[in-house]
Amino acid sequence: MTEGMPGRPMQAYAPDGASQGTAGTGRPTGWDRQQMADRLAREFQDGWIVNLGVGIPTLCSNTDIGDRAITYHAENGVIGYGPVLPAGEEDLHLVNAGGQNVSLKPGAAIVHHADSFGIIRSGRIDVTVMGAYEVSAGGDFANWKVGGAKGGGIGGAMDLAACAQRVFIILEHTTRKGEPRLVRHCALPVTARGVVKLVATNLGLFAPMGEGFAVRELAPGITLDAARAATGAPLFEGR
Amino acid sequence: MTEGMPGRPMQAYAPDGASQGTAGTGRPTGWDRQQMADRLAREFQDGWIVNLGVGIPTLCSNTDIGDRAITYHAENGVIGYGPVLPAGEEDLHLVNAGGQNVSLKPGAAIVHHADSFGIIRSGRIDVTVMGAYEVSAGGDFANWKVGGAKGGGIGGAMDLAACAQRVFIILEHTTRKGEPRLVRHCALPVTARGVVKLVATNLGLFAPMGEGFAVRELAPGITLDAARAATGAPLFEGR
Amino acid sequence: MAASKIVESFAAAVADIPDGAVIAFGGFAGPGTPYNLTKALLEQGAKRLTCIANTTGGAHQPRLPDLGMLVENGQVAKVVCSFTAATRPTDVLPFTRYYESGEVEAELVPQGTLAERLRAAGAGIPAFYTPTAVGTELAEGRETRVINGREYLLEYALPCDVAFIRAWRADTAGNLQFRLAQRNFCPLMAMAAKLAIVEVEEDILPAGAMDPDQVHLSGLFVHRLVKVPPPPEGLWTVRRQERAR
Amino acid sequence: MAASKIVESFAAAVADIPDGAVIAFGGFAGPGTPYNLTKALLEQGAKRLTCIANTTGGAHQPRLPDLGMLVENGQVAKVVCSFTAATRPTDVLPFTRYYESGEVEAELVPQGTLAERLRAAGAGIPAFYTPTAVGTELAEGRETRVINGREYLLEYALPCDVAFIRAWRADTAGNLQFRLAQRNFCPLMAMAAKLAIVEVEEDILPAGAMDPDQVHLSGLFVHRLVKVPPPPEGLWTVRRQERAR
Repeated sequence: MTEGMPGRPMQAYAPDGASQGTAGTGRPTGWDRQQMADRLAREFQDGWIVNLGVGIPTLCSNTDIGDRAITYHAENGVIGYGPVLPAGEEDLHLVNAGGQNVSLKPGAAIVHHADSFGIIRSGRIDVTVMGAYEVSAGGDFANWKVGGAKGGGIGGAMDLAACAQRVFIILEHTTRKGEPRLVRHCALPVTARGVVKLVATNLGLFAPMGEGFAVRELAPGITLDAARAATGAPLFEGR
Repeated sequence: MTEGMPGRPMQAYAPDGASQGTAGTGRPTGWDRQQMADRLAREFQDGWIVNLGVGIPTLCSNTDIGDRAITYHAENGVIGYGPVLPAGEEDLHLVNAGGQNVSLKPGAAIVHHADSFGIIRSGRIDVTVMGAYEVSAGGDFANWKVGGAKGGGIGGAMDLAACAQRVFIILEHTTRKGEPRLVRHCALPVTARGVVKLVATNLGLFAPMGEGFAVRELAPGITLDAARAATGAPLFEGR
Repeated sequence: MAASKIVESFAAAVADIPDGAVIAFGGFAGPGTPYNLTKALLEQGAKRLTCIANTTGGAHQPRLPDLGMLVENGQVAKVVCSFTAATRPTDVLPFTRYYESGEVEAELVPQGTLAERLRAAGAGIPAFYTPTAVGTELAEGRETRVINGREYLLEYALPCDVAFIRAWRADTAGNLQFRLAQRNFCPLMAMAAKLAIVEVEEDILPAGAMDPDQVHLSGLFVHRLVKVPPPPEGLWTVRRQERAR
Repeated sequence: MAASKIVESFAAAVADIPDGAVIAFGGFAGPGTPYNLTKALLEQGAKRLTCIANTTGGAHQPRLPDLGMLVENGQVAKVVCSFTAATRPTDVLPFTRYYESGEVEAELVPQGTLAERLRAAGAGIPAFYTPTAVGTELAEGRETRVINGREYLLEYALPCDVAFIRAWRADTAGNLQFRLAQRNFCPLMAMAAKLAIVEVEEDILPAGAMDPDQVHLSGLFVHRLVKVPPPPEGLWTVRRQERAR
């Protein structure tokens, strides 16, 4: 796992490019950041409009998903962007939602912020992929405010969460202290309720089912018992 | 005067290009259509954004007002248009609110209908010039529905009337039957209330004052008594 | 690969429009008007339509396919527009008779409110307040609200099933450019629609040929493109030489 | 002749901004950010400002003039933004401390709602309904309305006195073009403002040099233009070679 910062319960938002794996502990830790992103990206269907949030979700655009035509939408009005460009080749006028200098694919178009969120609110985003602090079995999630804080960082998360056709979440399965992030009810203030369809963690792929989470897939070396021990809500086998 | 169509009380909307004058009756009829437009156009101030409605108001853009910089705005999103172009020189993609093929001045820009009416509703139009059936002493006016009709023609009139900084009206002083159009209270359904600042008719220039109209100017050959006889509300001398 | 947005004929582009559909028609006094799609819909014959447009057409000669013809053809149940009658007595709208007689329903909406209701639908805004029409017959019995001392009227979004619009240029991704006054209601109607069908004046460009900064409507809102063929098959073909600025 | 919109210096462009002004700052993660105007306002010293922006800045090094510096300089009474804290723990916003301690007030607004409230102000819409934030802490105690079976939150327009924005190109009439992600909030903030001040990257063109179809913001919304000078005087000057697509 990535080294979390003390007192900051958000490894899911650690800087891009860090890699995970077995973390040198001998104990399998499952998927790394790119593998989590890859697993969700494989769910993207041909023709989808996909919005990627800051952090691990931006890694989804690195995933090779064959000849499926995916249009990546960034909240700042960039429609149809492609991979991040290396230093020296970037266009400083062109950033994605995370401020990374991306490229454009043929057929790209630019709109202003009101039109960009018009696209979001009118339900045209097939899926938004976001990081989070917590996801509940009922499909609620929290990603804008940490416990005890006066303010927070919402960005486009509430608009996307309320209006996209589907919300996919990527997060580490537990906090650095080992506390579960997949829970029965969110303890933190929620970003939206009942909207999460799929959750990728380092331990596997899960779907909120109301009373608990369905296990869609476990990462290599992760047992159901290990996943259950790390989860704050029931886990159901099968789909 | 132009030949009104029987049963149609709207000479103010007669086709463009017709001219008036003394009408061959020997009795002075005052300003013709272009003169009415000219008189109002002389009120336009340097830097104003001016919206011109269908009919006589479009003639305002023919008026020479020296070096004052006026931006003509058409409701269909054309900002900065100029004179109507003669047949053979027109651009079929470019029309003003009346469907006339106009030209563009340097600095012109195009917006869509929602942005065009955003400009209107946000109060950025310094003056809108419209035709009407009736204007009241209280500044109400009626121009969208004739008596007894089930429907009407609103177009952009209600948005403009409610939101422009000033409404100027151009109309014939009386109906073809000689009934006054400047009245104490509108008999027809109003387009907006209390918004008219100036009225140009063939008899002169008038300002609604609440209890009646102030006479700002009389057309050549028109006496105050003649104007009073043709008006359905008190006329006050002077400004 | 996503399916191509290019459709070979106007007939094919409108073939699946069902009875009862809500259709918005772009255009303002000529530019942006989907004459060819309207003609195809007249031939296709869908009935009980609700038609949204600024005007119902038919005021000028020579007459091109317009909403009024759909009314005359018995295809229309209701019209939402800013004119059910002409403002100029010299213009007589064919539609007016149908409305006055009660054969077709109409909802008369101020033009700016019409544009904003379409924009709201396309932007996921279900309702908004506007100063327009307050104090008029159109506001009678309707909900108003005083905000910062001024009275405003509550208006609802106007979503539609289908938009017929006309554009100058398109690319295969569906990105559109409108030329001059052609823009008018067109992008708003496409944004408000579940299915946006576009008649395109110029040859359709490959994706990547259009500057992303100069796209007026993202292809994300556009589903079907039909190139307007040369006359006489294509209607209101605007010759290149008429476009010189 | 109308007065020229070109102003010779950033200091002159911001000289008359009074204490207590409501100022919107364009930009999203770099592009469109009015660094030079912000620097001039730091030097000008107006106080008790209400500042509207997506973020308060200061998360990245090297740091350029930002809203957080105005806060640190004691010029800001209130901020309206979508981040009072960073989402990434590795990013620490200088502003957060001032807000947490109560020295500066903040109104936290979801980004799409922020954009729409600015757009509404510019479009003469005093209030609207949105699905965003329903069921969250932000909606507690606020007015909601069920429309077609879904609950929506009432939001009000967000007008401002001044907008600071950055554009790629301008003409003397004030027409603007933004390049790529530079557009973001910039046109909306100008439309919401009584006074829109623009820092322009390229040499200002004569009126008539810009295609009317390719104007992103009409000069009707723009009051003052200042050309960004070459470095070191000009901040965040984007070299031409970096712009090649």
